[in-house]
Amino acid sequence: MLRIGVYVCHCGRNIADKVNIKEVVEFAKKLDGVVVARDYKYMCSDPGQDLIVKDVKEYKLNRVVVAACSPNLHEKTFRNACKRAGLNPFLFYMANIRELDAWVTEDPKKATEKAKRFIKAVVNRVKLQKELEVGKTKIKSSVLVIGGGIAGISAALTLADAGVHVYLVERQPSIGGNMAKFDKTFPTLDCSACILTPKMTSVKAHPNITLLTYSEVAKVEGYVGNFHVRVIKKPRYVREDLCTGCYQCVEDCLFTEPVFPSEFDEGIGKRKPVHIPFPQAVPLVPTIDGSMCMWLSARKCPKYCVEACEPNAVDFNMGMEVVEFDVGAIIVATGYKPFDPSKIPQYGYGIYDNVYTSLQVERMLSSTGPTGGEVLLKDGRKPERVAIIHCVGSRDENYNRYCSKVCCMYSIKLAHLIKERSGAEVFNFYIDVRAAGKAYEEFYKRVLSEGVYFVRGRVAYVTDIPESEEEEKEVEKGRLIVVVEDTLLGKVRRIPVDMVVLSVGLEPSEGGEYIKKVLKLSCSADGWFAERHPKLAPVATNTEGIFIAGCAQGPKDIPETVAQAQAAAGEVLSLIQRGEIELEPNVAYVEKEKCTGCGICVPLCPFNAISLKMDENGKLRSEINPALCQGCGTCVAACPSKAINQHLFSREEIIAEITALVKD
Amino acid sequence: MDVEEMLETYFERIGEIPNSDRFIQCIQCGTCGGSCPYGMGTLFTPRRMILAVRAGIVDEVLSSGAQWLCTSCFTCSLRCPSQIPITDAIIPALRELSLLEGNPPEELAAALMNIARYGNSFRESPRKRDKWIKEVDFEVPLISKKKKAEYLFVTECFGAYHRRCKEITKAFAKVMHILGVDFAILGNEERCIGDLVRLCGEFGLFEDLVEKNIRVFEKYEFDKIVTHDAHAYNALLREYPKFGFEKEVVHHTQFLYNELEKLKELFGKLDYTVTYHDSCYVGRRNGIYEEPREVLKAIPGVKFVEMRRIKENALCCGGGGGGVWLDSFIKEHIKERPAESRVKEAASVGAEVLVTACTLDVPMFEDALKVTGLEGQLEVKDISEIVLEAIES
Amino acid sequence: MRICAVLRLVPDLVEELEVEENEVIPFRYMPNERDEHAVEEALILKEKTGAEVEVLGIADPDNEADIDEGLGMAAAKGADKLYKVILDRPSYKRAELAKALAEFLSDKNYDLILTGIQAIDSFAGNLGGMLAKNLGIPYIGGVVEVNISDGEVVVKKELGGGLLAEYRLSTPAVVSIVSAERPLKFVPFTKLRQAMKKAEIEEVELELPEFEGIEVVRYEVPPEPEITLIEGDVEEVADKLIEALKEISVL
Amino acid sequence: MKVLVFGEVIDGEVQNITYELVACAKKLGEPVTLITSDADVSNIDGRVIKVNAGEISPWHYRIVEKVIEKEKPDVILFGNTSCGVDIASQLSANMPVATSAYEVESEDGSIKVKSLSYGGKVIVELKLETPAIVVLNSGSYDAEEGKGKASVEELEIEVEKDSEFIGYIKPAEEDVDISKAEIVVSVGRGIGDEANIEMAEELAELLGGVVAGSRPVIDQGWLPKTRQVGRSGKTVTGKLYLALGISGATEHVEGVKAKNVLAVNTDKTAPIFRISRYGVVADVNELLPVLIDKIKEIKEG
Repeated sequence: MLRIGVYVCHCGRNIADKVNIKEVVEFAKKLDGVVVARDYKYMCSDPGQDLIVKDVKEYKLNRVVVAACSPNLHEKTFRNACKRAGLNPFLFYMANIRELDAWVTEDPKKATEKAKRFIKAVVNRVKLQKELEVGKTKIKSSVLVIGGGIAGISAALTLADAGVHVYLVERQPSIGGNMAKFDKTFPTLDCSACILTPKMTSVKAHPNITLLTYSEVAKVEGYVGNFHVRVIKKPRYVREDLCTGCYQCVEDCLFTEPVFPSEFDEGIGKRKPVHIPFPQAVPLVPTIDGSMCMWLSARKCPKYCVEACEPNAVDFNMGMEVVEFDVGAIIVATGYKPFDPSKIPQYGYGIYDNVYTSLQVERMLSSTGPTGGEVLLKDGRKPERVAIIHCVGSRDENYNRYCSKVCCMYSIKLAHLIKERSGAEVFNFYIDVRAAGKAYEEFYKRVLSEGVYFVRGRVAYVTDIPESEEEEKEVEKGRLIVVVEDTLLGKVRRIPVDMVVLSVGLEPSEGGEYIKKVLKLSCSADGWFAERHPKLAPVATNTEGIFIAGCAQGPKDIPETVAQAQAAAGEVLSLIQRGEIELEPNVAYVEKEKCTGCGICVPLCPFNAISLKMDENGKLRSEINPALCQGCGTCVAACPSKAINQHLFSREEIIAEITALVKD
Repeated sequence: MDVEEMLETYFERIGEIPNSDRFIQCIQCGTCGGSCPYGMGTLFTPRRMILAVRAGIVDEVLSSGAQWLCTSCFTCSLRCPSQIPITDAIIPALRELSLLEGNPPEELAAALMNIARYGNSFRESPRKRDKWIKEVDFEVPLISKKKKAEYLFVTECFGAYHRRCKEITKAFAKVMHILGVDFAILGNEERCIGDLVRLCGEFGLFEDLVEKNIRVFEKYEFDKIVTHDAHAYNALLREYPKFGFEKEVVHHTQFLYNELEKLKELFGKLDYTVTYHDSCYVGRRNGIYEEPREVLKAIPGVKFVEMRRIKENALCCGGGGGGVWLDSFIKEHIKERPAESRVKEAASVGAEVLVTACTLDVPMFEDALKVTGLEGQLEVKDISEIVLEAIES
Repeated sequence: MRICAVLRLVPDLVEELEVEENEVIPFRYMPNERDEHAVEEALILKEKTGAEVEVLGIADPDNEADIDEGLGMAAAKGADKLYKVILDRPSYKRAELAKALAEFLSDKNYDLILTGIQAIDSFAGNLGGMLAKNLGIPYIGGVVEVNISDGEVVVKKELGGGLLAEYRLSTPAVVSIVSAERPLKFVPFTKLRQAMKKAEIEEVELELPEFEGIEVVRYEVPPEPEITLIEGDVEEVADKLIEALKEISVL
Repeated sequence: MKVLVFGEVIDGEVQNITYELVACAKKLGEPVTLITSDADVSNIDGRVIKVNAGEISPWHYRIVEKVIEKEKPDVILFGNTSCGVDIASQLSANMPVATSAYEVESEDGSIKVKSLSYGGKVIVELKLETPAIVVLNSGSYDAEEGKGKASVEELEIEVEKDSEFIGYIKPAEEDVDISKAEIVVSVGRGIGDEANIEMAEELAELLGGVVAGSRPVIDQGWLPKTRQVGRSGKTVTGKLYLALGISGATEHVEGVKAKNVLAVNTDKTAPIFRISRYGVVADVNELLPVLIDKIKEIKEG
């Protein structure tokens, strides 16, 4: 005998303004199997929940339907209420009459009718629901952190300090990420290296951290609490365990001068095939670039480096190395890459010598950079006039529609530093100055008072084609002309400058793109990793046990990155501390007798939860690992022999729901 | 009209043009104003036009005349970070208001009236549209006689009537003739395709032209349209489908590129240094950048040099958007015509021939040669003329 | 104040004219440009004084339909009333038209009648003055600006070489316009079509009286002037050039 | 045949057209010239009737009517001018008339007139019964032949006035309207440089015309914008368009509607020659000084 209770929520006025609650309740009362129907202003509130608990006991309800908001918000709440009342929480279901109805339906009459339909549908399906049990699994206490920038470093150190073992994997030869390239940081003008280097060395020295640089996460299997990770270490041809970081191999290289563009110096500095990207690198071990090394690429070198190395660390026999381990949780901190401004041809990057990206200028400003901290033009002169163009590749539907958030502040910082180092007049071209952060506005004011010009207008183009005699003289001096509509002046201006700095925006890093595929994580339309909830679960992802930190989630500055990294570490700790976790029971399962072993479902599963296994009769059958299954339903829909079904979303339940929706 | 009515008319019009809802997303960055070849000459850059319309002072924009400065070069639209259809919607709709007020610049008004009356802006008899075919030494087939052809060659008004542009028409027709292409022209049944009419905000006339042209097109059997007129190409490609016309449209640069293997066998040697001007509605608007370059580079003996402002960044000739009919109006607002800056640029990179692919370009640039005194040093030719020369050399 | 503007049709010279000895056959007709200026000036006066403007479109059975667009244009620009006057036969003799029109207008009580100073096909008289004479009211032609105050009309008349003269006339009067004070107002296509659809046109049939004493003997096409090339050394060329200037009576 | 000429006086000056009319009248028969304003009329050839009725006004047609009654002419000649047409058109309401005439002959007691009509595309030959009015285009007859010694009769004729002359409005000096000029000397890019404009101006003065230019010249700022001929400038319609160093782009030619086009260009194939009556193949800058000297000689001699 089914005894169903229906509870209609007003959600304050959110639902009640559009849906005639009274009418809906009366309607619900008349539905087959319904013994009680009620409404309440806030069903999710304590008194609302109590109402359900009381009714379950009093009316001996064996099914509960709540018509309110999206289950994403309050399914848990009401399941718990059912549990308190002694009812298996999976005998409950929600009808969403807020997001799917009241908020999107103009006509109150139609909204009311829609609400009735939804409730009828859910009542119909709840009848078929069965009691389900929640499974549990143990959590491994080690953690994988992907990405060795400031986010990864911060997360790793926080976890390691708490006694958790961390595997920190970094693609590049050294950790440090983009922050290591900066000279100073806004708004305090702290020396970037000074604050980052101690953290980097701590990572290296920490007993709880296994540092894997020049490495890629190749494969991750398993599920929350039980991930199995495979990492590939690329050969750097110098053994980390033996190398002392003496630089002798670099000095003695066949290439007596650095001739290859340095990645770390954003192409403006040069390096040798054997190189340490920067003096503070961690590990301080050279890497030999196989494509440039005359021995590795052509076997044409007397191998001076091998000769030079006293500890015999140079080892050309090194190959790929696979490292495997298990972790309970993963933090993705793959960071960002700067926007490539050559996509915007009118700014002249790659066409004119003295058009640079902001990161290139950061390298110039760095005392360990290619110019030793001087801002110089291509021909070695000091610039007298410099333009800094904001929002390059940001806030632009043609490239990236989002604001990259940090460019305003770093552009202001660069303006200050350029002026300080070169004495040049600096023009900042901006659309809006976004200086929202602690002490940011003050910093903006300070730089303004230093005499940096701010022109409100997005630069239209940079050219060396003069339009007047005066301009001709400027161009002869090697200057470029920045053309902008000064929107405050209401006038198009042509401003000659020696150097143009493009404040490029931030884009998801290539490593991030790669990890996205390895971990099957979802991303926003812009390519950044999607958090589970923008406000309430900002470091969690939709995959249990995987967290995100730093710019992998979206553009951020250093303080925010560090805060988020530490928050992610906190979440991980909270997970690990539990020791075990409950698993959602809405997983798919195979009805063995129907499965033909066709295998269609196997590659479709986004979570690698399905495998083909030989059964006792020697037939191939699909098998779903309930711990891996996230209940997405892809396999259920795809199975040609209808052998896969899903708890809480069985075919019967769904058909019952749809039937009630479409049939009068 | 009072301002209220103007605003209503304005929004109604832009509402009909795709993506105009982005109008309200303008972040006032000024990219448009800076990008505009006439941005220095006006207070009302597109940005300020949008701002003024939003503020309800559309009348002030109109009385400034700024709406007539647009050459529809499409640079602002391409660069606009909010992707606002400035060239296709914001400006033409403002121009429409001026037209409704009855006081567009005189030259333009005359051109529009001529098009309405004679189907061409030249105040020439529609019955003389095919006169050029009597000036060539081969037969140019009329579709009314042939009934069926692979290509319908649309000559458009400049190509049919303008003394200089007619030479381009003849050259291209001859190239097709030599290649043995199955083509025909509409002759006197052709009338203005109307892209400039649309860009000038005379939407009613444009629609009338479109309907009449489609009716003529439907009379005959042909596979695709080929045209050397960049604006005709644009309108047939982008606007006519909205009225139900869905034939393939090929610009003559694409045609020449597609026939390049055959052409290579015919090419003799030329001894020129040439540069190529990306016409707005071939390049920037419709993305044809490489085809004409490939054709030019394939001609033996031709030395190809690039100017600084190329492809997306190419400078407009100033003829588009009705610029050909607004010359004196525009000249009042600017120091130097873009065409003048352009021919100087071409000369400065050592080109002897400035090659274009839009009929408007040639007269605009040839005029500029006279003004800049570069006559004799630089020649302006359409790509089909160079191709024909290479074949005949 | 009630103003009437006369709008005649003339052959569209953009198109070829077929010229036979006893006949000129136009390919099509269009409104006479000077008359369009008269209509424009009438509408300017409407703006200035709030006068009522009525437009008289004149056609004959050969070109009856061609006047519609001109009348539509006038309506789109704000004319209050439109007449379509259809003459019983085509005639080149303006005196005939002037007589017939005068009769038609005699009881209409217009304060001002505006016509174009002339039509491109007139070789047998100019309408304005004849009309005034027939109506027995003052006339002035060659006018480029009209102002009205207190029942008096003050006009600016063009005398050539940039010289203007001002005259005062009492009303009713006939004024022939050379050009309106401002360029013809542009009427967009849609607006014109709407106006043509909406416009109420009163059709009037007029019988032309006979007027004797003028007769076309023949029409002919002037011989195509052929270019005479002058070449040679500078002295020679200059002499020949002077001869040429003499031939076209410039020297 | 008795011919009454309506002589025009503007601002105290007998207009050139008057002499042309007299020249025509002399060819037809015996001229009588009527002058209705005060002016020195002593060099009009033949009989002159002078009625001082103030500045020329449309109502002067009533004076003409009275004189016709008195003189009974066979033909009354008017100039195809602003004032001439005013009077002729009122008179012609009841009298045969030919307008836009350029040739008048008498034939068997009637008048044979040739008119240029349909925008100059058709010559119309008309036969008028006398008395008839002929409105003659200026430039049709040689003014010099109308000059001579006048025998002046002063008359007083009272007629009704229905309009009142207020005054003349003289054009501002700098505003030469090239579209109204009979003789236009126009310079193009072939003129070389600005200094040569002076020569063109000198020539224009000698010919009694004005200087205009094509777009490149205007753009250089060598001449004001008001002097531009072509689509984006003005249309010239006078007797002579002398194109110096102008190649004749479509946009330019659109503005050239003068009766005679005379082009000077080094390039024999220049399109300007296609609309020219005379094509002079020469370098403008070489030709101009020689030409100017020769014309000066003629004028002085």
